[in-house]
Amino acid sequence: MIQLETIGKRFGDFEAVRSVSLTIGEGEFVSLLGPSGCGKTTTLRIVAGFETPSSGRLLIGGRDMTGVPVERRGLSMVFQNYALFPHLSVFENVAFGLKLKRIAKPEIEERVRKALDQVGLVGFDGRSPRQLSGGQQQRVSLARALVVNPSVLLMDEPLSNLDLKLREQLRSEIRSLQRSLGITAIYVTHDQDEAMAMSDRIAVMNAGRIEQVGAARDIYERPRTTFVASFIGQCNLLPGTLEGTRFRTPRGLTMDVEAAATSSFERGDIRLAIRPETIHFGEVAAGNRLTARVADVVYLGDIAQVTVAPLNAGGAEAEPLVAAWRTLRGQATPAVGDRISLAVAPADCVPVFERAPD
Amino acid sequence: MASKAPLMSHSCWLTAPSIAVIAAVLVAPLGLMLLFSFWEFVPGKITNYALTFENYRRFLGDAFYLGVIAKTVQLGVTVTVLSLVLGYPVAFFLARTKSRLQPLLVYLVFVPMMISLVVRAYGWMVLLGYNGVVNAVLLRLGVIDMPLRMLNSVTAVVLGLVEVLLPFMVVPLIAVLKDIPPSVEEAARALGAAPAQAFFKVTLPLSVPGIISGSLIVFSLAITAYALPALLGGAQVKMISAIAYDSMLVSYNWPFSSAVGMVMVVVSSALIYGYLRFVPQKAQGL
Amino acid sequence: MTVSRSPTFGSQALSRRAFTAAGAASVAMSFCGRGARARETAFTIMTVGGTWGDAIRKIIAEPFAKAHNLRLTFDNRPNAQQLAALQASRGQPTIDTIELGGPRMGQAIALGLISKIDQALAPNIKRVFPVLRNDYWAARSIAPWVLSFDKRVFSKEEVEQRGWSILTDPKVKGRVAIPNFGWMGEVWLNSVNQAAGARYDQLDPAFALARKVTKENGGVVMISNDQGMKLFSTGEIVVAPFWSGRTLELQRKNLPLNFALVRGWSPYGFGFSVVAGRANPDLAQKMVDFSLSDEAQLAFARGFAYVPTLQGLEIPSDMPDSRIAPAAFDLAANLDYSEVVKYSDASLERWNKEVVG
Amino acid sequence: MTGNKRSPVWIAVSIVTALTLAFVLAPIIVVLIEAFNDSDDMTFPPQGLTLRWFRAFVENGDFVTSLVVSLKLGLIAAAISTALGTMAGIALARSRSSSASLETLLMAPLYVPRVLIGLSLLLAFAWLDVTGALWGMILGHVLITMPYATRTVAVGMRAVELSVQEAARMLGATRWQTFRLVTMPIIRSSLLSGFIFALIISFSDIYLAIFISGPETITLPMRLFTFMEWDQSPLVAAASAIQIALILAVVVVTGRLFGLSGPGRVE
Repeated sequence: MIQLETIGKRFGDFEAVRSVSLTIGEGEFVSLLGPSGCGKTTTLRIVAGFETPSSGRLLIGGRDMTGVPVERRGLSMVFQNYALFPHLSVFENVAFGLKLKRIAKPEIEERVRKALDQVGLVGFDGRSPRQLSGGQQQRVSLARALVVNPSVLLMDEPLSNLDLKLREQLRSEIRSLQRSLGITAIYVTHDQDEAMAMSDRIAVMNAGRIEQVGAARDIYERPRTTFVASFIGQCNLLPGTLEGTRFRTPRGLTMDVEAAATSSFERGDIRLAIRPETIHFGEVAAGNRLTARVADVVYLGDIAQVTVAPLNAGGAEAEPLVAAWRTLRGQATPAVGDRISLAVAPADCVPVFERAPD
Repeated sequence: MASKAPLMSHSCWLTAPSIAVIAAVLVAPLGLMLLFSFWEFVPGKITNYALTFENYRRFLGDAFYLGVIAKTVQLGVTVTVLSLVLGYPVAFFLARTKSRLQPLLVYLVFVPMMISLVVRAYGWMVLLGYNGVVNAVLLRLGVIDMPLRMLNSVTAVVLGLVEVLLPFMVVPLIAVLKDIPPSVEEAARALGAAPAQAFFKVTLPLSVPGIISGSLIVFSLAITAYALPALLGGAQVKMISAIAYDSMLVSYNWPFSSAVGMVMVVVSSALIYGYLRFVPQKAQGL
Repeated sequence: MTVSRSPTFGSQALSRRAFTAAGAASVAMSFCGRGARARETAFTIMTVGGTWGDAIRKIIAEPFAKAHNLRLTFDNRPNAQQLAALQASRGQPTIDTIELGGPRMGQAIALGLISKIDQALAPNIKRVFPVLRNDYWAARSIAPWVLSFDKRVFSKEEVEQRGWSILTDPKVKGRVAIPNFGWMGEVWLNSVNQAAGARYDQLDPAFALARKVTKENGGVVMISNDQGMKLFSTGEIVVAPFWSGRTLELQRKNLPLNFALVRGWSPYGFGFSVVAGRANPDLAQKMVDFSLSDEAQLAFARGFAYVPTLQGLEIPSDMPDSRIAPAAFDLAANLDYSEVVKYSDASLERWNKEVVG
Repeated sequence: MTGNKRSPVWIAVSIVTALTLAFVLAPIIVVLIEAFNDSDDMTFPPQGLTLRWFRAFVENGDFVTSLVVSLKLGLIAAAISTALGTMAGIALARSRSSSASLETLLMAPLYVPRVLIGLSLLLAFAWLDVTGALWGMILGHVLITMPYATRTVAVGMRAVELSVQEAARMLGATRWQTFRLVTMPIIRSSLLSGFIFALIISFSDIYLAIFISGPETITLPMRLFTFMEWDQSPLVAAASAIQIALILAVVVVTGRLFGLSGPGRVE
């Protein structure tokens, strides 16, 4: 178990990490997701021991890690650029950690073979890292990290130097290895798909803070902040105020919000997150019904992105919304200037904070 | 990323021994030289530690010494220009040739740099001597009927310095020229420029950082050289460094010698500052 | 010139390791082997290099070292750097004895770098002609600094009669030389000056001559013995102040050269001095004494055709070059180098400005 | 101008290059020829060939002693500067952006005129009353050779990914183990290049020798410099030829063995 307790990190005037608290359970796969510069890598490096936190405390397996050097934390790490030892063969790379532990030669051989087998690189042991493709190099790196039976596996954007197809393949391989070994993993990425596909839980980070932690579905469907809502997937974010369960935008658009979702919000300025795909086209019996003018249509293949200008009670155009029109062969998409009817279920209208509360 | 910063503070102590050596063997002696330059000269005693500006006044307030400075600068300029004129085609060739011999040729430019100045000066003496190689060849060819007196002249010093300093010009030039893709020139050609035009309008301007870099370093080395001018120039080529040397070792006027030395420090620091300032780090050769 | 790294440790490992080990071993070994000859006393002599340094070693240093069971070290360096090196190490000098002469001897005394000669340990000093010695130093031999010339250009009589001024003769324009200040120039200037009857602080006559030679008569400024030898042997110059001994050496190579002891020639003396502050000064005193002894003087004089300095020393008849007629000494300039060095700094500047500048 | 190999401009450039190379190498080649000249007066072309000047060199105790001094001094100074330069080079490579002034300071011995280093050291030793000789020379040579070692190592280190070192740490290596097992092997050829350059720079120095050498530290260039003041027999040529041969041997052998990297950034 890893516990980050209100960890902060300053570099001079720059606050890279602000009061991050996170608990990661045994065998859990947690991703730190966010744009570059959000503090996710620094957080990972604090766990690894390459950085000393300016404040807060880190516990691994219940033990305070303050003052424990990198090499004695019993962790392993996979790097974005693979970080293989260029002067050593594949075998020697994987055996490196075991040799340091003064493990007997036959056992090293055995464990290295097994590790190379796990990552599908049997027969590559004599090669130099330079003779391998990027994907193969990352597999070696993974084998090297796993062979030492670490308590925790740290991964810093391990797939971002690879092309899309390989990325998707390795993604599932890593995930299944992690599951089968029952190893705790922290995974840093800026790729939301990767994070959603692999993680038990995702911690979305922005400007040094964790804005939201939760399972992929949770985060997608119930974002807590405008940042989370917009960083993961597409989202309409309407400005406005909430009164009871009724949301009103400055230009007079009103929406009903599910009562349960409003509980943690005081009245005041918030935003309303509406995913494009939750906006229904056509007449619906219940929910928020809208009439709108089609302002723009962008054909994207499986969907068409339709920008509409909904009309408020007075018949004037209110804040625009983006909706996803599922395209079907032979069926016409709305045209610019059309008047159409739309509906959004109150459950799909999620009020979010402007920014993460301190 | 921001994460590089702490590692730096970790590893800064690694420079401590080097900095200690530099402080003790370079900075402190130069500091002492600065002190000496403000002390009074007493014949037979070197100094009596009385403060004076006399040494600087004597060096900088005398038309003769100003003339020496001017001559030194003139020599530096000559050497720099010649090095550039000879070094540019060499650098251009080495940067662009596709010959398999290219590494060997680069080596040939560098190898002389590793051989002692004394040995090379000796080679020049053999070449330029009254009955040396050049005179022998010219006599045999009938170009001259009396041997030419080439040693102990400014010409000999210039030739020797150009030979010794040429690599310092070639290194930054190659670095810069290698970074100019030939396609840039080809593009100019495609737009209708003649080869010469393409070179003068495109390649040459792009290689200016290398030219400045090489020229500054060659110039600063040329104006501070001592051993080579002493060996090839004899008594009649008096440069600033020879004035400093003579005052130090012949008349034991160490304060005056120090003042001359400090002027050299200031001049060469200014040049080096320009060199480091002007020139992309990549092109700073040696 | 790229950094190439071989990916494996394979076959090159051994050779690399061997190379590195050999390097380390050679450094280590160079530090050993020191103590081996520790029983011999170390003795260090500073002289110039070349054949001169070789002669000192063979004629004086080695016999002396043998007699006293010494391990010899030679600090050979150009004249100019000798005193600076001595001055630099004056707290704990690294040499025992230094060969001096001329202005440098004057400087060494002024700077307190050498000790007085102890007449009890070096009794031979009392036998040296008084003008060739002082409390700190005595000439072991004199190397006459004379006017050398090409016999095809001048006759000896003409040279003797015209003296130094012959250097300004338009007939030899461009084929004449004078010594650089830092080499024998300072001695020569003062000698010329004395011959002209002027004082040490009044060098105008000498400078006037030197200036005329270089500025009007195309004179070369020689910086070293080697350069002078070369200029004469290639025929680049036909007249110049030079060593008599070296002129004789060139004569033996069938060059048409001769020399004359003109008014103001210099009986330039070389002799060893005792470096101040050494742990074992008595050895150096004895070395000075030995260098002044009959055998050493004669052997050295024979080697270089120089002139012994002991009063009453019988010079064998087969060494005509080492005899100088007493009358010739009347023409010599006997300089007080303690006086000379008082004006070194000013003279050097003047030299730079008026003669070579 | 570049594309067409047969263009007249390119041919001219090639010719100028050839001539310039000949010019640069001329004095060295002449020395090598002169060393075999069977004549005392260094006439050219040589009247006959002989090895006697080399024999004279070997038989001349002073020259041999100086050769040993030069080698010893070079090896010690190069070893020390490589050690210091490696440390500094690593720090320099790792500090990246804000290190311009640090780098300037570390490279200062390259830029301060050598004659001034010699003069000021002479002043310092004289003023402090210390015996400069051996340690003074070693210190001086460490100073002038260090920048070469520092720079070669720094260039080599910049090619070493920080993450590679971090990976070693994660696998349980201490800082020292990381250096010994990972960093060192990767930068080995830079390290050796640094050492060789330091050795060569030290081996060919004349300025420090002129000003601060003592009786125990008359280096070969200094011995030649002194010898040339009095005589110039082909013995000087032979001694020079030996020096040239030694340096070329070091360059070629180590270049073969380790893949020497250049002193500058010519790649």
